[in-house]
Amino acid sequence: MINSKAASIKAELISNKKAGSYNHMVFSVGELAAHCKPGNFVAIKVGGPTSAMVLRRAFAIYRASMRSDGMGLLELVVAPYGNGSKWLASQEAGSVIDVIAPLGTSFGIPVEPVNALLVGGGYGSAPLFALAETLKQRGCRVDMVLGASTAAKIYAPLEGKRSVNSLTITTDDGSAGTMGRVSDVLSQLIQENEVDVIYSCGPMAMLQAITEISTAHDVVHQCSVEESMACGIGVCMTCVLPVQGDDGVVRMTRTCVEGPVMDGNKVLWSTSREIPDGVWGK
Amino acid sequence: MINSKAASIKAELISNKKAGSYNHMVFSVGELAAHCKPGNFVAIKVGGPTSAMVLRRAFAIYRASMRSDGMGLLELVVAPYGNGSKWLASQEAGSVIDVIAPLGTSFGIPVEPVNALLVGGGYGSAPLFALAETLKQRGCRVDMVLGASTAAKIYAPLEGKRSVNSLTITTDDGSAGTMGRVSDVLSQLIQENEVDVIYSCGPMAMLQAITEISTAHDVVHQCSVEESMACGIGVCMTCVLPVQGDDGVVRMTRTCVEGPVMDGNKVLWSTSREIPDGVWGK
Amino acid sequence: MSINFSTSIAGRFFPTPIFTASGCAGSGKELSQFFPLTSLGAIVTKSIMIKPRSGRATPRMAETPSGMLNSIGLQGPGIDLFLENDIPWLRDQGARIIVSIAGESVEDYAVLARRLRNVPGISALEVNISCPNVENRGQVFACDPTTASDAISAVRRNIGGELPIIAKLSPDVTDIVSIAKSVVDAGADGLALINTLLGMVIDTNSMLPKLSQKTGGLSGPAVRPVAVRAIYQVRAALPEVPIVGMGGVSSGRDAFELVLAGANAVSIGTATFGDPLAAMSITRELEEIVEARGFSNFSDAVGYAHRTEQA
Amino acid sequence: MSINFSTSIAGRFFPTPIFTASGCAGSGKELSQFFPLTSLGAIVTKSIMIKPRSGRATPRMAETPSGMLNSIGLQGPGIDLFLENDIPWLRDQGARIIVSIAGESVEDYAVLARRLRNVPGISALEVNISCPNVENRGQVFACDPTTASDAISAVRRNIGGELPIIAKLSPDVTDIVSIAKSVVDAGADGLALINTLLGMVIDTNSMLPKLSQKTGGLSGPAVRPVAVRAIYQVRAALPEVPIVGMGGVSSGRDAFELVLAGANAVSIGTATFGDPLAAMSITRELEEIVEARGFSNFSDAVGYAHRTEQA
Ligand SMILES: Cc1cc2nc3c(=O)[nH]c(=O)nc-3n(C[C@H](O)[C@H](O)[C@H](O)COP(=O)(O)OP(=O)(O)OC[C@H]3O[C@@H](n4cnc5c(N)ncnc54)[C@H](O)[C@@H]3O)c2cc1C
Ligand SMILES: Cc1cc2nc3c(=O)[nH]c(=O)nc-3n(C[C@H](O)[C@H](O)[C@H](O)COP(=O)(O)OP(=O)(O)OC[C@H]3O[C@@H](n4cnc5c(N)ncnc54)[C@H](O)[C@@H]3O)c2cc1C
Ligand SMILES: Cc1cc2nc3c(=O)[nH]c(=O)nc-3n(C[C@H](O)[C@H](O)[C@H](O)COP(=O)(O)O)c2cc1C
Ligand SMILES: Cc1cc2nc3c(=O)[nH]c(=O)nc-3n(C[C@H](O)[C@H](O)[C@H](O)COP(=O)(O)O)c2cc1C
Ligand code: FES
Ligand code: FES
Repeated sequence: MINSKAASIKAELISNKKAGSYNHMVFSVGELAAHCKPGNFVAIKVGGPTSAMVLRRAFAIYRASMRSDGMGLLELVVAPYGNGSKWLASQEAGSVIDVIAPLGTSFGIPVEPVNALLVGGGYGSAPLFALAETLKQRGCRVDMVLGASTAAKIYAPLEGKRSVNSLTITTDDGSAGTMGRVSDVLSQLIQENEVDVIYSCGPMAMLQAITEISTAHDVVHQCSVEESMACGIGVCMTCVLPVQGDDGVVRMTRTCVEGPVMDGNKVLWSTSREIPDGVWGK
Repeated sequence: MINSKAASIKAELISNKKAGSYNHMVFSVGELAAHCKPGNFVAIKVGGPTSAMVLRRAFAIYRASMRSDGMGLLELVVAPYGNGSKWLASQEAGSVIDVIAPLGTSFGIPVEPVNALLVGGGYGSAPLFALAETLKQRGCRVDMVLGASTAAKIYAPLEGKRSVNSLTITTDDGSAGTMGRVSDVLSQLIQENEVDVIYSCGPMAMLQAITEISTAHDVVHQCSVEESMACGIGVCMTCVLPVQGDDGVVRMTRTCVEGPVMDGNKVLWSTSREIPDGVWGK
Repeated sequence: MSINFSTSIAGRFFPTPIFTASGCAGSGKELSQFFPLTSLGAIVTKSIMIKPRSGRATPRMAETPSGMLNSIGLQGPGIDLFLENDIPWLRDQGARIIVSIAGESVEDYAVLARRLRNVPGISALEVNISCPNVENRGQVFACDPTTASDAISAVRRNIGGELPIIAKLSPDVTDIVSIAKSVVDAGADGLALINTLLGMVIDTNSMLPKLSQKTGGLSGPAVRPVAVRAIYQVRAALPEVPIVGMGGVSSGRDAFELVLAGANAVSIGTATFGDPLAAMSITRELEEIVEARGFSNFSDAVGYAHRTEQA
Repeated sequence: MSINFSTSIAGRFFPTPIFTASGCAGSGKELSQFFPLTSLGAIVTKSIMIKPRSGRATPRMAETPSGMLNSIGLQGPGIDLFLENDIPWLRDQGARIIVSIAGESVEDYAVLARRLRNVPGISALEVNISCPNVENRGQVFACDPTTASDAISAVRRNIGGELPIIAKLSPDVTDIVSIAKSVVDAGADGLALINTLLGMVIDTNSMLPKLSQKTGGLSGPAVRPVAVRAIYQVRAALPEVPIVGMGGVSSGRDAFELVLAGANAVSIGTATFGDPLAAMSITRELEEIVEARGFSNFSDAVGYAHRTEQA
């Protein structure tokens, strides 16, 4: 079933600031903020009343908080990429935006303190900072790896960095941190920090690479996947991935309701644009 | 051929104010303002970059002027009606709007002073005020009749009223001026003021009614027609009316290039949604 | 408001004329979080096949100007689990249920009809014949009058006398009226118009078709003029046959356009993806418009745009 | 830029692959005020008939989501005045000219072909067969393989060996590939895809069809997925036949999508109504994209989205 707290609201945009290649956007969402958990996402209507864009856009929740004055805030990190995200990033404070939140699953929080490694690619770092805070509160060790093609695409705000034990950065072009990909540095970090669980968010190819490493090291891997979504609420079946269920059967599974946070080791990653053999109903 | 001065420009919206049921909108258009004549219209792109509206909207030029500081101003009177005009009317000063101007024919100005009667329906009064000024400068007597369904839909700014010898107002509901239609008061005004030429702009049914009266009184009738236009520049053939040419032949004639100002007595008015008999090529 | 807003399709009564479109509301569970399913005229369930089905590989969708392409490929649990889980749940909600079925052979349609004939609580069967016929070179049933009527006859013969059959047609044909006539002759009690149009999007970065299956079905406001035309043509040719209209409806105005063309009810598809509450706001707006235009019975507005021809 | 941006259609050379679409640029006079016609690959003139034609009554158009409907009804001066006025003027401009013709009978097409066969300065003939055939209950030529090929054969027999024939097809058919094959067999040297889709808009105030003719042709970005699909299917089936693609192109990206699907040239229709300079900006953007994707010859990009099948 869909996130039981999900509701459709009009949210006022409170602030919209450039941060490297991204826009950091803050919305006033009232009580809803209290129900948002790290890993949840929102679905936003884009383009205004006469827009040619008929579908919402999904954005991971960067942070959600209830202020002491009772105002509920929802924060997103938006990469202005195509028509929808560019429209959103061009909105000014005071605009009223149509938001459905919170949606989807959230990161599982261990009851006992563990050693966690958080891995983000591009704007995929967004949901990891709120997660890091929660994990720290539970007494976990939190190390973080962020990767992107280039320095401006690393989203790592100051206050966010404070809540992690270590931050490793990789860029494809070497403009910040180590030159290379996040997967290049993972094995070493897992061993050094005796990692129990990996939390990840980023492009699918990155999640697949992380899964290979996590499996090799026998580490739990919770990843937030990003399949393109038409509805975000579980009615259209566009956002599916082959995922193994508790009964061992692999089904094409909706990532908007049974994700975006999923057990990486249960996903049948594939780049072939074909349904893998053995999937239920193939 | 299309208006030889027509050009496609980005114009800054300088001001946008409510005036009764309408918005009075001022654009900075540079040199182009010098080429705009009473009766010309402009074609405006509506809805922004991701709009589902693919066609421009036509608006009669209310006023165009070159300021002493060299700034060229273009003024429109916009009725917020459907998606396009509502979008335009909702734009704020500072917005940059895509405008093609000037387009179409203009009102013919007599070389000798004559007695002119200007008749406007709804926002159809817009182009008549600049025309009134020009006619006054040429020494004409200028009487004006404005009609609308209700008082708020009469557009008659103070400075505009100053340039006419008399102003008669009619409203369907009697909320301002005489209760009734402009056509009810025309015959009397034509006789009283010894009118030589009628200039009109408004709904097609009004123009048809005026034509009947002008024909009966043997008065010249220049009207600005409003057929729905897809291109505004003469390439699509959507905006046609059956009009008699100088050779006596009635052709389906493009009102965007051979209009919007046309000789009302040459138009075959019809409400039948059929091509009238005798039209060339029927 | 005081107008009679109910409609009937082949003798079945629906308190409002707004339905969900098959494949755009699942089996109702998710939408029930946003509104009670009883406020819909009916829920039309996602087309169900005999066996469980994985559907197509992703990417399965692409947004297009004022529309979208999909190639879900009829993912679903198969008729057994559907009857076990979805129908009882929907009955518990008190929802009016129209079950959509899809097959790959004429026999599939016959089997599905037999499985459904004695299931209580169903208002009608919608027969999705926009499916490739594996016995006929993958040609879509709905694209040929003979194969279309074969599928409908199979349902007719196996469904018994009770349940009305609504045949859902594809607009991707040269002459939709001839298909409509053939399925009505084969026993369809009503028609659903229109399914999606065949389209394709090419990703200009990868320079390959965006969907894994290359082509997909086009839906959304972009196709509304095609839906209105199809409904108008079929209503003119078959004035007595009830029509469930759909295609690009996202407002009460849009729904009213399909009603004027001849739709006795209107299904909401793609609009639900943009707004989970779309069916509710459309219901409200449509009722307002119908009343504002002076109709005291919704059914008097059905096909009203044809009145000049009748005069 | 240094890429080879030229294209050829049935042996005729065009310096750029962007054309105007028939009926969306008149005979070029108006657009020449915005840019020199020589910067177009070619101007495709409004379909001309034998006699002068008034076209349909207004309203002739309605805007739709991301598109528009038109029912101009082929208003035009007839072939005599066209040859007297438009062709010489276009020749004087140095424009490359593709003349579009339309008829109401097979004989009409034959007559038009004879009138054009010896006219100098024309690059090709585009044969618009999306017209009602008065000899066959008004059925549109392009909707049936036989009538479509009859019209094209008539042109082929009467045009002589010189002028390439481009047959323009309607997407309103069950199987566009079979129509394409039949007109190529009948002598078409190239294909133009797609003409408009049949649609309708109902005015919810008057509660009557918005267009005086009720139905009209749907064009604009809304139909682009249908155009891409049609071009892709026909290119796959007839890899050697040149295609002039059109349907909803309003940017270089859009044009590139049609090229990847298989278009050797791309015509710009409805986009010109929104922006008289559309053909120019699209030309510029397309050249940039083709170069950015690493092609040194435009023609290498044509049909590039088919490469997986070929591998
Ligand atoms: C669960 C989920 C969470 C998401 N969270 C975020 C988020 O926190 N921040 C955010 O900016 N976006 C996020 N997205 C992506 C977002 O939903 C949109 O896809 C994105 O904004 C592009 O939409 P558009 O309209 O601008 O582009 P469109 O024209 O719709 O293009 C979308 C296409 O571009 C690809 N794409 C999207 N973004 C990029 C990019 N930055 N670089 C390269 N390719 C890209 C997509 O895979 C897709 O194929 C998320 C998506 C999902 C499903
Ligand atoms: C030559 C010309 C000059 C024009 N000058 C002006 C002008 O100075 N000011 C102005 O506001 N508009 C003017 N218009 C009308 C304008 O072009 C648009 O049609 C109008 O703004 C509606 O566009 P829309 O997108 O809002 O509505 P759409 O959704 O496109 O609806 C348009 C439809 O509504 C009808 N309609 C348009 N306006 C009204 C109205 N106010 N009341 C009732 N029905 C209406 C039209 O006939 C048409 O059928 C002019 C049109 C032409 C052709
Ligand atoms: C994602 C998606 C899935 C669909 N699945 C089905 C289906 O299973 N069976 C069916 O008959 N129609 C299906 N359709 C078609 C819709 O029911 C409807 O006919 C079509 O989308 C046009 O309506 P719309 O424009 O309101 O979406 C589907 C459409 C979409 C967009
Ligand atoms: C107003 C209008 C008039 C048209 N007239 C013709 C015509 O005379 N002959 C023809 O072959 N196609 C005609 N078309 C179809 C276009 O040439 C083109 O095939 C179609 O509009 C799809 O392209 P687009 O989406 O870029 O407009 C016309 C289209 C429009 C919008
Ligand atoms: S996005 Fe619609 S089911 Fe997941
Ligand atoms: S509006 Fe296109 S020709 Fe007049």
